[in-house]
Amino acid sequence: MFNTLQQNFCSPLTLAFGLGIVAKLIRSDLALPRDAYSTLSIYLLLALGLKGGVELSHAALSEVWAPALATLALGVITPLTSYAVLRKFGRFDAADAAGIAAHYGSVSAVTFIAAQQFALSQGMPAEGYMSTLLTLLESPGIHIALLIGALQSSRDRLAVDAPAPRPTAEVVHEILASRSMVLLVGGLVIGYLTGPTGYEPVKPFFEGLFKGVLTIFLLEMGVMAAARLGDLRAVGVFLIGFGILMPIFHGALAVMLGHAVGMSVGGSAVLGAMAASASYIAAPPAVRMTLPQANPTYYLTASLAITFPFNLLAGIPLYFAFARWLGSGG
Amino acid sequence: MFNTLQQNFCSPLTLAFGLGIVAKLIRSDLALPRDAYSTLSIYLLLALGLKGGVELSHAALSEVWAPALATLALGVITPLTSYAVLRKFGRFDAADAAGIAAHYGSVSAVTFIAAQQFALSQGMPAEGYMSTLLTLLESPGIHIALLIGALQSSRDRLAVDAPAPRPTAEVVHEILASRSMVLLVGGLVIGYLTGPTGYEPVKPFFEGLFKGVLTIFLLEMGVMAAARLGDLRAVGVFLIGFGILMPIFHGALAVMLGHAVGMSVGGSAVLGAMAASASYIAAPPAVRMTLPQANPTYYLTASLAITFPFNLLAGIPLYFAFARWLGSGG
Amino acid sequence: MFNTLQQNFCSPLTLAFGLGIVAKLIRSDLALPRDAYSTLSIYLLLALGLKGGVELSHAALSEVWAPALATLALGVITPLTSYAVLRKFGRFDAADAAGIAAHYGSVSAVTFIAAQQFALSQGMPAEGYMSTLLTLLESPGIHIALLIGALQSSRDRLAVDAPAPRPTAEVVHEILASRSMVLLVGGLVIGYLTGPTGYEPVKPFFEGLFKGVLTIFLLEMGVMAAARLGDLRAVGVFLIGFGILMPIFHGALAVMLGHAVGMSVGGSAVLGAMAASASYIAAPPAVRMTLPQANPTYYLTASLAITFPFNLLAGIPLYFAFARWLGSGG
Amino acid sequence: MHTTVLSLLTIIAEAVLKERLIAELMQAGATGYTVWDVEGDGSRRLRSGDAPGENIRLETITSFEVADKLLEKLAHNYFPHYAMIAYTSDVHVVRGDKYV
Amino acid sequence: MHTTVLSLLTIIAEAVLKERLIAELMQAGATGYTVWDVEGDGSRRLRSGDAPGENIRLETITSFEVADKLLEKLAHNYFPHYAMIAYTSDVHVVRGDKYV
Amino acid sequence: MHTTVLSLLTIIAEAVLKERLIAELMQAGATGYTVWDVEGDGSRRLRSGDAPGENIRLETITSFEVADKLLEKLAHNYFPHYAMIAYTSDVHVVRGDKYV
Ligand SMILES: Nc1ncnc2c1ncn2[C@@H]1O[C@H](COP(=O)(O)O)[C@@H](O)[C@H]1O
Ligand SMILES: Nc1ncnc2c1ncn2[C@@H]1O[C@H](COP(=O)(O)O)[C@@H](O)[C@H]1O
Ligand SMILES: Nc1ncnc2c1ncn2[C@@H]1O[C@H](COP(=O)(O)O)[C@@H](O)[C@H]1O
Ligand code: NA
Ligand code: NA
Ligand code: NA
Repeated sequence: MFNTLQQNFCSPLTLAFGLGIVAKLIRSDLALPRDAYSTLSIYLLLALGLKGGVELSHAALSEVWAPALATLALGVITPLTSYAVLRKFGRFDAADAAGIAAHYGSVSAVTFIAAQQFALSQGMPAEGYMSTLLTLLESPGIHIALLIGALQSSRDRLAVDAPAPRPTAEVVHEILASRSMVLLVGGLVIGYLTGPTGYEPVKPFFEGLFKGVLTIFLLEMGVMAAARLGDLRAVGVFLIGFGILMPIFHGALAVMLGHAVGMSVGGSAVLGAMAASASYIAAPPAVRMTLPQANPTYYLTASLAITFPFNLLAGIPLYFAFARWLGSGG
Repeated sequence: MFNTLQQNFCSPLTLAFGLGIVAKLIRSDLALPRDAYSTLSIYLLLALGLKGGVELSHAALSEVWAPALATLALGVITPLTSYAVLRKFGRFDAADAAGIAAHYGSVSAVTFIAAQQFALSQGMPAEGYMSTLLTLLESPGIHIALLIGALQSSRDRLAVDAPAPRPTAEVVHEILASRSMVLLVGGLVIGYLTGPTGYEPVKPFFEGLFKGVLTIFLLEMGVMAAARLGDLRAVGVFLIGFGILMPIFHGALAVMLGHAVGMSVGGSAVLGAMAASASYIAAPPAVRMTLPQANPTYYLTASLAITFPFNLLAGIPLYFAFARWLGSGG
Repeated sequence: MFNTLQQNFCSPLTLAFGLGIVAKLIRSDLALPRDAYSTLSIYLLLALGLKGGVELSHAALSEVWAPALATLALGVITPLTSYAVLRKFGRFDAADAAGIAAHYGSVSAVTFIAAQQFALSQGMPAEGYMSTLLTLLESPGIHIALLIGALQSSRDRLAVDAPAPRPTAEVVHEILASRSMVLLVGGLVIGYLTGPTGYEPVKPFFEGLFKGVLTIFLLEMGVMAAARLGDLRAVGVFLIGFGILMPIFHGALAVMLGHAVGMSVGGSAVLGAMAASASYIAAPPAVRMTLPQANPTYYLTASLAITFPFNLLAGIPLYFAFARWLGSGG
Repeated sequence: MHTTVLSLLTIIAEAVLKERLIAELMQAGATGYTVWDVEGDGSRRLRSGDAPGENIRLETITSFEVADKLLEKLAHNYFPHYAMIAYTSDVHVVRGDKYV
Repeated sequence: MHTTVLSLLTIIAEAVLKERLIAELMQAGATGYTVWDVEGDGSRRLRSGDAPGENIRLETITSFEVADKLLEKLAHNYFPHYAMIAYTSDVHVVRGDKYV
Repeated sequence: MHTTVLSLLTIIAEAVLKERLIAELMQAGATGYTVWDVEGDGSRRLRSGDAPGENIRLETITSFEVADKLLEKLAHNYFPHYAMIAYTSDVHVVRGDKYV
């Protein structure tokens, strides 16, 4: 375990994230231009989808349905547990609790990728259909949490001077037609249709450069996470604990579920990382638009400055170790 | 033929274009940042030029002159046929007809690239000097059409309150010094001077990534084409037919010309695609500046939302099939 | 020598720089978007640091200290010689002389990279620790020159209506925490920690694409240099001579120093190019902020439009030839 | 040159509101708008979305009545929850009849 | 602080016109300008160039006479054919003599 | 809609000054600012930094006193050395008490 952790710390990916944090802390002007950030994320998501699609073209449907159901179950459970814990133990009001729960009910694509790379580097790659699961986990949690938030807020009369509520159809559309969803699902379909032969000529671009691009991307994520570190005091000790313990709980749950439905060690570990991760791309605008009473400082700081680094540095090796332990007969 | 079409549909390039269209139709926020689009197009054009230049350094001048003359002939013929058809059968006024003709008299670099890749994938690559032909075809058609437009418009007294006409020298300069011209010609010269040895160290970048970058580029082209689909109704049935039949006519003509001057099957097919294609980068600003009376909805929609997708999906395989048929003795 | 020069002229790097110049001179609209320029420079600097760090992990500390001291000495000498020459022979006032000296006391990363690539292409690569030296040479010269400028300007009473002087700590921080410093040093540390095994998966990105990206970058540098050519008349004949002769002097000095401390031919040549080069990224904002009385036209034109092209085209082969001559026993 | 005095309404707000605010303008009777990305800071220090710190600046030239109606609506529906400022000034517009 | 009242002329137009409009300003006697990219929509819904929907916003601070002359010219030469709006407002400028 | 008349101070300056000018605004008592990148040209033709020709446009809505104090300071400390213009205009602000 210790060895694995050390290996994880010394990968260029983790170190680039650390460099981004350091850069921000010493108030460097280092920052990826906003448009470059968008472009790299388009690349990463499309590459992810393509690769998944090509591998899916080998997979039997019969392999996929049980993990898919497990993933959907996680999409329902994780926002509920998050909401309950935040309300009950954290004493957050309904809007804030729902806003945070929406983030922990969804998923971070970069955490997913990092987990996949980690499993690969341990010689136990995850299944080819994992990107399909990623798309399944992205949106349900957000909708469930927003629904709770809307219901509770109106009951609590918090929403007295709130703008007219947005039609649900609009929120659903926004997430399903969001950039990341379109790229992931679109990439899956393209990869599936072209198969390995069609994929060959674009492989040097989409696969050969993947880790390098991810290194640059994580550098910027480090800068962004560090920009929120100053808010750690504002969010308080409870949310810091939540941002570490909730992922461990969700991660462990998901690893067990993955194991139960017959996934490999690598697959269960990656599923664990997915469930443990908190969204910082899809969830924030959806929550801001629909639940403006929720304080963005809470959900952004928890998701980006606590849970993301925790998973990257320690969570992923942890879920992997647990999956391996389970896989070796517990 | 059917087999070829299907293969074309299932290439990542075509599918990425389709994904872009779908993304726009479901009102996704997916879009390549404007600066990324410019940067990728700089890459593609320079890579195109470089590759062409390196290959040109093997070619004998005696091989090139006949195809070059054929290309220049196409640069004169295609705007004239376009203009005549639009005036006579489409009943467009002089400015609109000239504006559209300028687009069909010029060339789309992405269509050219896609045709080149297609010929390659069919095992019948085009000649090394094709990018030279591309630069020859880019500008004459625009100038001819703009000239007709200016003459006719002033005769028709359409231009009563037009701004003072722009000096021709300015228009010529604009196109010859345009980004795409400089990159293509500059790349040709650089590639020619460095030759294969100098090209070697930059080859992984300019050649290894080419198809992948093109995939991302076509994704964005899909988004842009789809953004114009709403204007299809506005442009009317005639222009839709024009946007499909005119390319077939120009493409067939060019394939025959290519065959006649001794080009290979691949080369004639690519020449066909070039003549069939309509510009959407060089022509629009030139027309907008010089013939502001021409309605941009007509020329942009025809070129980007009709002819470009038609060529990408069906035109290129068609010109190729025709070239192969001619090549095999007709 | 002549052969080497010709080889240098015909590399894609030099030719791309030339193309950028031509593009600007014919008033083309070719320009890399500003954000793409930043992104590529992030890539180049990080790649530089990483590579250096990986190689440093093989190097013995005992090898590095003497070259490091030599580099620091150059960081002190070059701004002083520059200042003295500009004051004494150029009759520049204190602020202008200090402003220019700050640029020649620092270093141009692109010149460094081009020199490294050149040494490699000559089969005599520089030492692995060169990027460490680059970071050592970046800032001292700027600080020394700015200090002289501040002291002299206030003595000359030039600064009567100057804004309150900026605290030195602020200027130091700005340079040490600057983007290029963070990326270089950060890259070095990351490369050192990951070592060759960790570097392997990101190598296709950071090493395979390096020369290609540099080609595009030099294209833009050509555009930027050419944009300053119009100011050549304004800066006068003295500064033009200074921009060529001062680098030759500094380059020769550094090659001798490098040779004296036991560096290889390639290493001494690259050290020569570093000392000879003038900064156009770190120095300009530092000088503008701290010595606003210094005319930017002088330092930007000298550094970007004279010294940079000179080094790229002729200086680097020159320093290399000198280093080889010294290395072969003088 | 004959010009008409109209109201130039400027809104600076969180980028996440872009589409919604444009829709509000058009609904209220504005005939056009101009918008671009800006950075800024104010009393809320609130940011959201994947590009933190990003705001938009949205302008419309419109009649004094429409501008006033819009200010009213913004103050009531958006100011309590979102980082946003809004102000108007008078401008002299060529062919002003196009905008009312 | 002593300031001078001058005219701030704002033009929002298709990006393709950038160089031409800057040349018009300078020719008419403006001493400087500031320009940036914006998005927008209005009565024409016209767009052109390789970056659809792109406009520029061009501003110059100048004397009332120059501003008026420019409005006149724009209204006559450009308004009939291009997507464009133009308006002026009064601003208080430090060291206003620099701009006339 | 009830509005307050306040001063809108606009500064266009070399990009290198961004952080420093924002600090000056806040120090002088402004409660917020909005800033974006622009291009431009004027009497100095001075440019610096790695992105030549780049300027910023910085705006703050503030009381007339603060605006005047700032103009004074800019004219004295920055105008002699940097490419820069500054001007004010009056705007009608919703919830104007937030800004003073
Ligand atoms: N006094 C001000 N002057 C100019 N812009 C401001 C001012 N106050 C706020 N802003 C802008 O409005 C946005 C939201 O402000 P607030 O709601 O006060 O946080 C800020 O991010 C700034 O871009
Ligand atoms: N009422 C308006 N308010 C603000 N900007 C406008 C308005 N009308 C038009 N514009 C801008 O001016 C451009 C051209 O307008 P138009 O000529 O009406 O199509 C639009 O794309 C907008 O950026
Ligand atoms: N008359 C003007 N109108 C609009 N902007 C101007 C004007 N003069 C100068 N500027 C802007 O202010 C910057 C600095 O001006 P200057 O100090 O005159 O060189 C220029 O780069 C322009 O962006
Ligand atoms: Na989750
Ligand atoms: Na054509
Ligand atoms: Na130097």
